Amino acid sequence: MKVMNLVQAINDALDIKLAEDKNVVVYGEDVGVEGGVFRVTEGLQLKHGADRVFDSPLAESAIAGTALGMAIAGMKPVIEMQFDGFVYPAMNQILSHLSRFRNRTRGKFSVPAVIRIPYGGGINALEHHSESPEAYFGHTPGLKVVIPSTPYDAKGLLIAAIEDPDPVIFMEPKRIYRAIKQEVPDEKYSIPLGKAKVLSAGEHVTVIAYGAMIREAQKAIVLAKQKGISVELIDLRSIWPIDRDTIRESVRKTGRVLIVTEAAQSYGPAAELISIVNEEAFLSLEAPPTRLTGFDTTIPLPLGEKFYMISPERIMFEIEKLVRY
Amino acid sequence: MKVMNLVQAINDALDIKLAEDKNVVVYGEDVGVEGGVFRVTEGLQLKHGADRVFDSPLAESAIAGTALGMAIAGMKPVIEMQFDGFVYPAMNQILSHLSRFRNRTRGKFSVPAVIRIPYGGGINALEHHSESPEAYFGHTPGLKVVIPSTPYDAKGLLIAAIEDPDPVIFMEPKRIYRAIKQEVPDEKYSIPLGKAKVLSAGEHVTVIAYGAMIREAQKAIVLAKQKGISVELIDLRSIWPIDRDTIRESVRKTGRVLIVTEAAQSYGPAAELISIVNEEAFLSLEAPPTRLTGFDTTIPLPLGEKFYMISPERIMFEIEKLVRY
Amino acid sequence: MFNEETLNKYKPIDNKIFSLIDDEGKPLDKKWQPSLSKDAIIKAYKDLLFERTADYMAISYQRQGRMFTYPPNLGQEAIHIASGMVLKNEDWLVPAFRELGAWLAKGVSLKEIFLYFKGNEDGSRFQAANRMLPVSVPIASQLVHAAGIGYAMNYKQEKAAVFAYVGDGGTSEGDFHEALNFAAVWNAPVVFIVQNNQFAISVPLRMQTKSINLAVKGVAYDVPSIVVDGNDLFAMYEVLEYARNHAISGKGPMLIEAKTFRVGAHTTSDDPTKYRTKEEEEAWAIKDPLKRLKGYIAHNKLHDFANENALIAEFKKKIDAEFEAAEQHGDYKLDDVFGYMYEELPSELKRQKNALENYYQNSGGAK
Amino acid sequence: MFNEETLNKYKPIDNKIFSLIDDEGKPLDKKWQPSLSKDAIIKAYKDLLFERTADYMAISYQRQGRMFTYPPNLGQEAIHIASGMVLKNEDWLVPAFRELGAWLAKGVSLKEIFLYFKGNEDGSRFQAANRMLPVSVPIASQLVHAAGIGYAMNYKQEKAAVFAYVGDGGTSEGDFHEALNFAAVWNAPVVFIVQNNQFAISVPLRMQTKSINLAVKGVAYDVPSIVVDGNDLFAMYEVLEYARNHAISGKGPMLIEAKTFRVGAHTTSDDPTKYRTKEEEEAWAIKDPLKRLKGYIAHNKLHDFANENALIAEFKKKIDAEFEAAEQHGDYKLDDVFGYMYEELPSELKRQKNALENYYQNSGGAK
Ligand SMILES: Cc1ncc(C[n+]2csc(CCOP(=O)(O)OP(=O)(O)O)c2C)c(N)n1
Ligand SMILES: Cc1ncc(C[n+]2csc(CCOP(=O)(O)OP(=O)(O)O)c2C)c(N)n1
Ligand SMILES: [Mg+2]
Ligand SMILES: [Mg+2]
Repeated sequence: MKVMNLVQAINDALDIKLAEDKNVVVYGEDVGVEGGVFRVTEGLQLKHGADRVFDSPLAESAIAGTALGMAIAGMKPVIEMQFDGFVYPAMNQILSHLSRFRNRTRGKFSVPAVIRIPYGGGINALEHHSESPEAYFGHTPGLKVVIPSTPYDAKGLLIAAIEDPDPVIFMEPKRIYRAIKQEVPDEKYSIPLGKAKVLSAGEHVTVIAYGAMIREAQKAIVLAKQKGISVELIDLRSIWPIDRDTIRESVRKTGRVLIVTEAAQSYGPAAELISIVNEEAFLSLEAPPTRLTGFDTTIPLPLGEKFYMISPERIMFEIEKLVRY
Repeated sequence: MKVMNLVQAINDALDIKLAEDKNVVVYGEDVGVEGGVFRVTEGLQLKHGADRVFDSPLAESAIAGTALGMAIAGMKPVIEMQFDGFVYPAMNQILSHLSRFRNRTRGKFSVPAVIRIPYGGGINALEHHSESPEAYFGHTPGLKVVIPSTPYDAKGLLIAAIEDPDPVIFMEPKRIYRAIKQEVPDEKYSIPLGKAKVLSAGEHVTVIAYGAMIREAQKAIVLAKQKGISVELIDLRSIWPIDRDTIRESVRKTGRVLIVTEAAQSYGPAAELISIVNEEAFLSLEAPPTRLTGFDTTIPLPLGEKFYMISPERIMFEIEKLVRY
Repeated sequence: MFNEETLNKYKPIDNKIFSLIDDEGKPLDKKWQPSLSKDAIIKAYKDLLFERTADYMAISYQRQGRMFTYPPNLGQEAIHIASGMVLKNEDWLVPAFRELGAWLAKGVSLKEIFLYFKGNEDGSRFQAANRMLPVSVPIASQLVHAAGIGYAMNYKQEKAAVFAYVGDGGTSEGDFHEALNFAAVWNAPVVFIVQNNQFAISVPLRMQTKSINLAVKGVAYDVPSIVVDGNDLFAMYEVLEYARNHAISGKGPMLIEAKTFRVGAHTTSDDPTKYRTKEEEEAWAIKDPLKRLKGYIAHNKLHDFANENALIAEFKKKIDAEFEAAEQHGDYKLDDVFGYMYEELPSELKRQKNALENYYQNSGGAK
Repeated sequence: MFNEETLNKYKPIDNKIFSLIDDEGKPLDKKWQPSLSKDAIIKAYKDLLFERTADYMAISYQRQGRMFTYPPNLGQEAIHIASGMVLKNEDWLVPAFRELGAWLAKGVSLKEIFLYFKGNEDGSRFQAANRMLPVSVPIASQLVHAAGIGYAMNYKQEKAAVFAYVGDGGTSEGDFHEALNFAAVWNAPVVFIVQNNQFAISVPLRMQTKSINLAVKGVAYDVPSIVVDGNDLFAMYEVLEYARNHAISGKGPMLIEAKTFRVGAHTTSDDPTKYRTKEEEEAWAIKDPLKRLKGYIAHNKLHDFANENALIAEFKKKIDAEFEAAEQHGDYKLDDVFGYMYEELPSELKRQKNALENYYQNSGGAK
């Protein structure tokens, strides 16, 4: 076992799949010689060859659309969108084609492609470099959407995503790319898509989060403990499909739930989770299911992030309100 | 007053604004000589000239992006996306630019453009011609999203949208383009954006819907009445911002709410409305706020629509479940 | 014969059109001899006639309300039949939506086409057609798929070409640009075929682009490009055959502008009298591909047309049988909505499907 | 002088580069005389020196952690300074993100630029710059805005041009294609300027496109296009001046490929040694635009450079003062997050803002 951060764990997963399956290719902007602007693909071109790990021209629609072409011709492309905000030119290909080719052709063609997207704010970046577009994908039938929050999960989920016969949007919380280190097994393993994980068991409140918000929630839980509040933390991991069982079980126990996501509030990810809580645990609710989310504003430039980004204190504030309700 | 259907009412609104304001232009695919594939812009080129009502090349990203250019240069473009499914190539321009130019430039430039999109299913069409993409826009900060359900509202809301200083996505329920006729005043009038409308008052259940689902809901209300159930029907009209006041008032009264939308369920419009109901009327709830929506599937081709489209009977079924809860 | 020299000498900017027979079907160059056998020519003629007959029948089924829409191929058939002659089983066909004759050659059944335009996805399964993609409705979006398939063919060292179609209107979309660029950079074996039928629904070509023709657009990517007479079966065949060889021998993509005219409506819901003139239609009628091919055959006495009515009657019977088969195709089931979204039905979709089934069980039959 | 005849004779496919002075600053054609006055040339030189100094200072502020990123302009300044000389107050500037000298000429203040790269949207307000758009981060997406502005200029019968910038990498995006096509069809007065600095971050031009140069891409739209020596201020000036006149006199768009080299890193977070060679950098160093302009001035004895150090010191003081002003700019407020999304703050945003304010009031100061 090596101690790895998220970047290394993802690189490791790619390396393993490239070595194991000749049909896997990795491409996108600057992923070759450069190894990606976050160094996620570092060393892979040298090791696996420039026909398997390569730079494409600067055009996201074609990056996504050619991945479909490769996939239906028997390959397993893993493509990178350089930043969250640059997936938008590829929306037509993702929404109209990658997600639908299997259904459209009644299963004759399938699209086992993975779209990797570093996402989220809090990294002091230009506009379009801090977006949380997961709800757009979660609302698109035919996709699976996965977001790891730890190196261990990142490796196992990415391997599962690459092996999945359907298109997977794999979103990487870039803010914690190097912030979290963990022992990660050397060998190949995979974590089933669609399963949430209870990170800490608790009695009074359920907090549901994913990606970089997990770390903030964990800090909030420490604050809560100091006040005698016991929090159950669920790492969703899979944005679609959603693990209703884990949510149901937890909220039926606690009766109170807080959803924490960075994405804009209206029609955002938290709204879906609140609906599921209503569907699964209405009679257990002792307080309104609550969301703490990004605002319905553009994510501000770095100096404005202090207002936009969700702090452990703000999470704690909402937890207390829920408990006091 | 003339009796008009939705197509005529929208045409009338465009005609009035074209006549009144030289900065208004109307363009898109086939909107000129052809008058649009739904005939919404019929006669307008002849009347207002080919520099004001015209066909563009076949490229939605440019149609949306050039509208931004015109708008910041002082014009008021009203563009048409030929069908719901063809707005996706324009997503980058809409999500990254039209919605954000005012904020990005701290108010120096604003984008008073309107994007008209015929939307929704139930019209026996090819794939990509029956989509309900409103949640994508509702989740995008910086936009307003409007959906009329009657000719009267269509005219008044479109005029308000064109006069609005910010970008408005104006979605037209094409399924009822010609199905509903109504007296519409000849003169100019406008209906404020962001205000829902209570279409019928009721006691037992609140139904929230918009667009073509209003008509189905109205049929369901007749069925409900026969069983002694009194339904309050809210036509949302504005998808963003949402009129929380009207929703709150109604649900506090009825304690039961059903949301009916055609769009895919997960991360869809109904989820946002359920969250708002939780935020605004939790303590009044006597049954779980319920959603009746499209499935998380591609909208099927015409022969499959009988399963996908929501019938009055299905609405009634959910109303009864709510009342019996 | 169209060969490397012809291509090297050809400059799209000169706006010459590659054509082999005149409007009457006579060779433009008296020394020219078709590279096709007599039998192949007669077969091409019959296939063209079949496509046209199928089109007329489809239009009339649609008028009877038995299909919800249909996009006629009338006038563009030489492009399709020539494509079908060139396409090998191992080649890929990436359609737009107006290439019926090519699809049939690839193994698609008319039953499937009819089923599709009746509104059943089963019509896109293309059971017997190897490497044939479904119709692509979002204009030009299919071209990037072709570039990706081309990469895969190179990567897997398969000698197979990708035939990708788009209309004149489609050349305005960003995906056209990105696809040609990727294919060129990747040296992908893609033959891009622009069916320039002069209109994108109601929008005439001159409002679509200012370029002198559509083939010049290939210059932007260093993709060899040519304007071909799309109503001349021989010209189309020679160029496509050349392009296929060019592609599979490692020389990368080609761009072919097939100049033609959409004789019918855009689809059965369209009325072209709104946006084009009788004169325009008549000028193109002279160039009808069926007429020209028939002219060639007649001049060279390869075939007599005495039995044509019988042939058409036979075609109609066959087409009717296919339509009948489409009508007899099993009912659309709930599983057809849910069952193909993913390889395994996810729990969330099970839930949604169960809810609907539960409703059906409790609603007393109402849909 | 660059004139219509020069343009008409020019064919991008021949891959000639329009250049006026050699690497030492000597005229390539002895008979050539600059159309610029001596004062204008000296001013251009000083402006170029100023841009370069500002760039170096910016890079060092960034290294000190006082800005979060910065994209250097080093080596590309002749394009910017020439643009600034040609741009009139009524013209529009549609930037990509690497045209500092042009922005300054348009009236943008360095304070604003610094503010932007400190992470404050106030830096995109461009208070004193008429018709100047903000930086466009999504590559090439700004080009369609330029086409729309061009339509508006025609519609309003204003004689004003639109100068729109993009990088070599940006020419691969679909929006590049759509913008050039719309501008051409609309005969919009847009001057498209491709700064071909050989790289898109780490990706060299030969992996971006197979075309012989980037100007040939204009052929696809019938847009007159030319490759210009982007490190030759005189060449850039003449072509841009011509293009502006071309545009505003109703002749429509032009496409200018300015061939140059990004001497610095992509941004301050990038390390070019990973993907390019010393030799490559040295080959381009010889073509440095400042050195060449200085050479011209020296050969013609228009100016002596005795006071250059003093001049640079003066520039540095000025730049420091601007940076200081950016540091003194007021605090970022909550209103800056919410206040500019719409003309009027919608109720939903009020609600969200109130919730945060409520938290601040009750949290005892914690953010
Ligand atoms: C992205 C997109 N936008 C708009 C449409 C609507 N539409 C269908 S066919 C068509 C015109 C296509 O013209 P062309 O590419 O010339 O093909 P043709 O129909 O002439 O064969 C349009 C605008 C679409 N299908 N996809
Ligand atoms: C749509 C989009 N994709 C990716 C990026 C990330 N990115 C920023 S700059 C850049 C390279 C741009 O290269 P070029 O157009 O040549 O301009 P240069 O940086 O060389 O001036 C990339 C890929 C982006 N900003 N926008
Ligand atoms: Mg066409
Ligand atoms: Mg570059």
